[in-house]
Amino acid sequence: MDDMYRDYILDHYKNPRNQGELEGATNSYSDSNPLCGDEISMALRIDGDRVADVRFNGKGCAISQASASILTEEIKGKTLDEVKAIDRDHILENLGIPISPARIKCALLSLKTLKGAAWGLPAWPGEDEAKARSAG
Amino acid sequence: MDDMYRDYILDHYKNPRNQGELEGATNSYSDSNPLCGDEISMALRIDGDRVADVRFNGKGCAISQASASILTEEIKGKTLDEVKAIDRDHILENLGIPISPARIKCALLSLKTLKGAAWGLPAWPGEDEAKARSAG
Amino acid sequence: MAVTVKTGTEVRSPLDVAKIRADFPILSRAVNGKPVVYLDNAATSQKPRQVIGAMRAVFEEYNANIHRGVYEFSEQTTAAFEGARAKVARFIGAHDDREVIFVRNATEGVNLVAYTWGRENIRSGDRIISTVLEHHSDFVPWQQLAKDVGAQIVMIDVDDDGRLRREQLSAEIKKGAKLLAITHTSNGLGTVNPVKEIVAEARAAGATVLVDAAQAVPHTPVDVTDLDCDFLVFSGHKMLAPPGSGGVWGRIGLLERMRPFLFGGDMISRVTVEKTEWNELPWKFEAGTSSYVDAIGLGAAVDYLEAVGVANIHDHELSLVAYLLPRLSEIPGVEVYGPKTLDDRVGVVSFNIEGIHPHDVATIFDREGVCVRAGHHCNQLLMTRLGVAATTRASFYLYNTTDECDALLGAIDRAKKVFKV
Amino acid sequence: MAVTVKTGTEVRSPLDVAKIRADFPILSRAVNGKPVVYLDNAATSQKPRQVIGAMRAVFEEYNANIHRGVYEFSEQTTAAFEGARAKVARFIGAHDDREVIFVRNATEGVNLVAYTWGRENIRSGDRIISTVLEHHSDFVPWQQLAKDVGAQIVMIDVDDDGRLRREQLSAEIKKGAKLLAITHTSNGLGTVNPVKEIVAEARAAGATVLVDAAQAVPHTPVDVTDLDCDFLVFSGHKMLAPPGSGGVWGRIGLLERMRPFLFGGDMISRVTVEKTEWNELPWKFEAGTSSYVDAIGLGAAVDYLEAVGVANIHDHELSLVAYLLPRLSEIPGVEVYGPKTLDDRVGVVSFNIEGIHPHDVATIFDREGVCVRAGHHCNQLLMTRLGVAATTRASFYLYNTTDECDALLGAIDRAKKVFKV
Ligand SMILES: Cc1ncc(COP(=O)(O)O)c(C=O)c1O
Ligand SMILES: Cc1ncc(COP(=O)(O)O)c(C=O)c1O
Repeated sequence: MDDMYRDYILDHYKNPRNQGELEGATNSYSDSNPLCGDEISMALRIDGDRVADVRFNGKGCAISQASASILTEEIKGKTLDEVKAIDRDHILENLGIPISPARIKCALLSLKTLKGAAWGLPAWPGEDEAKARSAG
Repeated sequence: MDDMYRDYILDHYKNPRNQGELEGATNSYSDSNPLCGDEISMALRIDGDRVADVRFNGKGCAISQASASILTEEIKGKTLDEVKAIDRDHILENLGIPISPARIKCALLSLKTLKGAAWGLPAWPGEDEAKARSAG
Repeated sequence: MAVTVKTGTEVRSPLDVAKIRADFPILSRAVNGKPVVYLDNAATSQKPRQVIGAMRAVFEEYNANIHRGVYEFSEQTTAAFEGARAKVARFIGAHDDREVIFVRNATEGVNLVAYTWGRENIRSGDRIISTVLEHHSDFVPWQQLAKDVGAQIVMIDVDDDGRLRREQLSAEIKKGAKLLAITHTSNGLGTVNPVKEIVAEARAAGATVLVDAAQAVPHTPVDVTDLDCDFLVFSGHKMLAPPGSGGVWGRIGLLERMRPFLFGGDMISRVTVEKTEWNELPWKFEAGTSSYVDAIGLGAAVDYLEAVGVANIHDHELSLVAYLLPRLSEIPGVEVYGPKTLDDRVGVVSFNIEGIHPHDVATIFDREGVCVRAGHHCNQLLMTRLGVAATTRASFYLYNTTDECDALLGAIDRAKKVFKV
Repeated sequence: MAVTVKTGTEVRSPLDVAKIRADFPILSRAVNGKPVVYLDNAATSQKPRQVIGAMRAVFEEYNANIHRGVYEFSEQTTAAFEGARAKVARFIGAHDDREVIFVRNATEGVNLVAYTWGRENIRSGDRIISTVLEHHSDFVPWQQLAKDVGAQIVMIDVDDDGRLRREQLSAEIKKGAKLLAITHTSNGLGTVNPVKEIVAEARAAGATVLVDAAQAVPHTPVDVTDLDCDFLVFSGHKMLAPPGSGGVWGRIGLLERMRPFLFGGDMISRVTVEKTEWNELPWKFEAGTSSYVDAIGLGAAVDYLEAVGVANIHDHELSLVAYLLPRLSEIPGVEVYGPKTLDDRVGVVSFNIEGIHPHDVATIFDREGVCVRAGHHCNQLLMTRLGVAATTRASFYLYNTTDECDALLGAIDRAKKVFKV
């Protein structure tokens, strides 16, 4: 646990980077994890093929919020192709802490939101494409 | 088992007493045990308050048929009140063999049929009154 | 926070907990090097060796399919299965064993009633009264039924302590309703509703009443005859029995008139191509091979609970609440949800720690061996009402101790240290 | 009777049966002073210690409710439960674990499809093709659905050996049907239908096909991808797993479009008073607390079956049929129903002894320790077709032996002596 809540994780949680609204956003997306109540919305300003700027807002557990904060730092200035190449494993590695199975969804919510924003799609290729939620 | 298939049981099974149709029957009833496929129909000629005569027809296992045969022997000449007083325990005692739980229904089908005939009811007081079969 | 239970409030437990704990093999296990402190009993309970042994005895000694076999093993298994039904019937105060239908869990129980009685009786424009305390399992089936037939769902609110708004409920009952589907005891907050008086009120006004007793039957004496409701559901796995066991109790008159739910083997009496005649109660509602080993486990669980005494278990749980609640509420930054007194509640304590999300709380607790639930507890309507996304919930059972409360308090301390709050 | 298998036909079993038997504690029990000879496997199977042990390990070592817990026990139980799903999926050749929905038994599986896909797709005037080989569990749900929506049930007959009338089936398929609900293997006679070619034919004609594989998955290799059907159901308790476990497999595209069946906890993603969003597959169809210990038992059973090899089990059963069938048919007064050859059949042997009702047969057998079934086997349509009220049925599994066949033959002898026939 002490492994999981390392100082930099808690720092990102308490002092999230790139938090807030983004003026002139070109792409944005929100997603949530109903089970935990974690929520993240992310806005990108894409300039040519690059992520010129990024902001996020969210609430939820330390893992979900730190993951989002770290991710925004990473993608700023990257090309869209580079952003689209980011996968689960990359996120988990980047977090640098052991994530138990029950918390994987928390760690990956930021990626899910980013991909929604980057692709402009509600779901993105190769991830959860079979998600078949229907309202009843 | 040797206890269960005693000679007199097998004799009643193979040579059922009072088998056949009854001329001038006043009351009759058929019942069955769908699980086993046992079937018994019974006809009474009631004269005043007495069972003047009785016949049964049936097919099924030795226990159900011997039970019916023994029962018809017993009730001939009895008053209706005496007949209506016959209960489970009496039947099981009269059979004189140990009946395992799975075979109780076989042993009692004759009683159920008799009561149907004697009361002129599809079910009779104090037995299976909650039987709530509905066809679908 | 107005917790009226003060530190030092002593409520003595009537249980010999050490003796009880010895019956639960899992309680001597360690988690992350710490003795396990299992405080997630509202989700599911642990099982005593008596229940584990009863199930194993079926498999090793006399297993056969039930009802159909004309041989000793089958008769023995059938007797154990129907014996379990008789135990359950007695345990919940049913007059007649035929009123107890074995189902997988409380959820299936509610759905059984919704698909049969519900679809046969609830029509367009009818009112169904529900409450924000309901578990999703006693809400979504009615919501979907209402949607399908054009009925209306009327929601009853709670006050800030999580107690049902009685006046609102009475007013809505007066307006008339076809059905009141209400939880006996809230799994999110531990609130116990005054079900008996509510049932009387609703039935006098012509409503049929289903009681969700999933959190009641394991923790408080429940008597369907005394409650006088129409249907009652519960889950075995929350009362020392295996998952896969559970029951619907219904008034025999209602059950008789209802069409069956699932169709197939064992629930029929005669099948022709044209039509099928149903078996007698309760088998009319038990299609296919029942989870008979789970049901036999439930019978053994009932034996265990009766030997200990459910009223004693209730008192024991309250003694733990009396111990924990004041200590918990003294911790800066801790907010407790639900009843702040010992009245009309069971051993469920929901709380949050400011600045730490419940999932992080639960993760840190886990490293201390403390198992609690973090989330919405299948109570999203209640969470919305309380204005929180999730809570941390500790829930007690007969084997929990004040030492375990201390472990919980210690884990809170640890979490606050880690998060520097 | 034209039994074409002659005495002396030797079919070698590929199994080390003595080793297998040592895994089944119940097989060393005695009944009425005689070693138990368990020949009622089509009703339910016995369980090896590996399955009993896997279930016990959950209870004693790591039990917690699944999916929701953020602590180690819950993660461990969830992993075991979802691991069991993956095993089952692989075992039946499913591409995707999400296509496997855990249900109590095959019966619930058929009902799930009938209540969801069925009620959404079958309309007045539609044709549903069924067969006289169907178990009540794959007939009554469709009969009731047909009755409710005004659809038509078309029955396919069998020949005198209990083999489906293929020409009749083809002709009816050609006329068009919304659904074909067909058993893979008959529990009453042991007949194996040519399901793969039938599915191809029916689907080419636009029908959706449900396969009842309750007697197939335990006894013969079944591969849903190869069969190419739309739905397939089976029961765990017939394949070494506990009652309470079972599965529906469905094409993911169909499952995604279907409305859920049971509503409640765990199958939702978001609940508001107005509407509910469903969870992803397969959980959308698993409401409330699953029978997760039973499912974990099913996973252990699959491990066991895979280690032995289902094709080997099939060959073993045929070796027993090859031993029993000619000997049985040589006994005066014995009539055997169903296939008289070793082709396309499993180890189910149905028969009657002239002059002795099957129930009396089974009672006498019981005193000899021989457990067989007597009755209609939930096959009343088939019994009507065969012109009998009941049969005596012996059904084999991997642990049965030729010695046990001899015990059966001896018991027949005994019965004939008792009844002097
Ligand atoms: C062919 C067939 N289908 C369905 C079933 C029903 O199985 P269950 O009772 O486990 O639901 C059986 C069980 O006898 C069967 O043999
Ligand atoms: C009040 C209440 N109702 C219903 C349920 C559903 O129980 P199950 O998941 O066993 O069906 C629960 C379980 O959490 C509950 O607490």
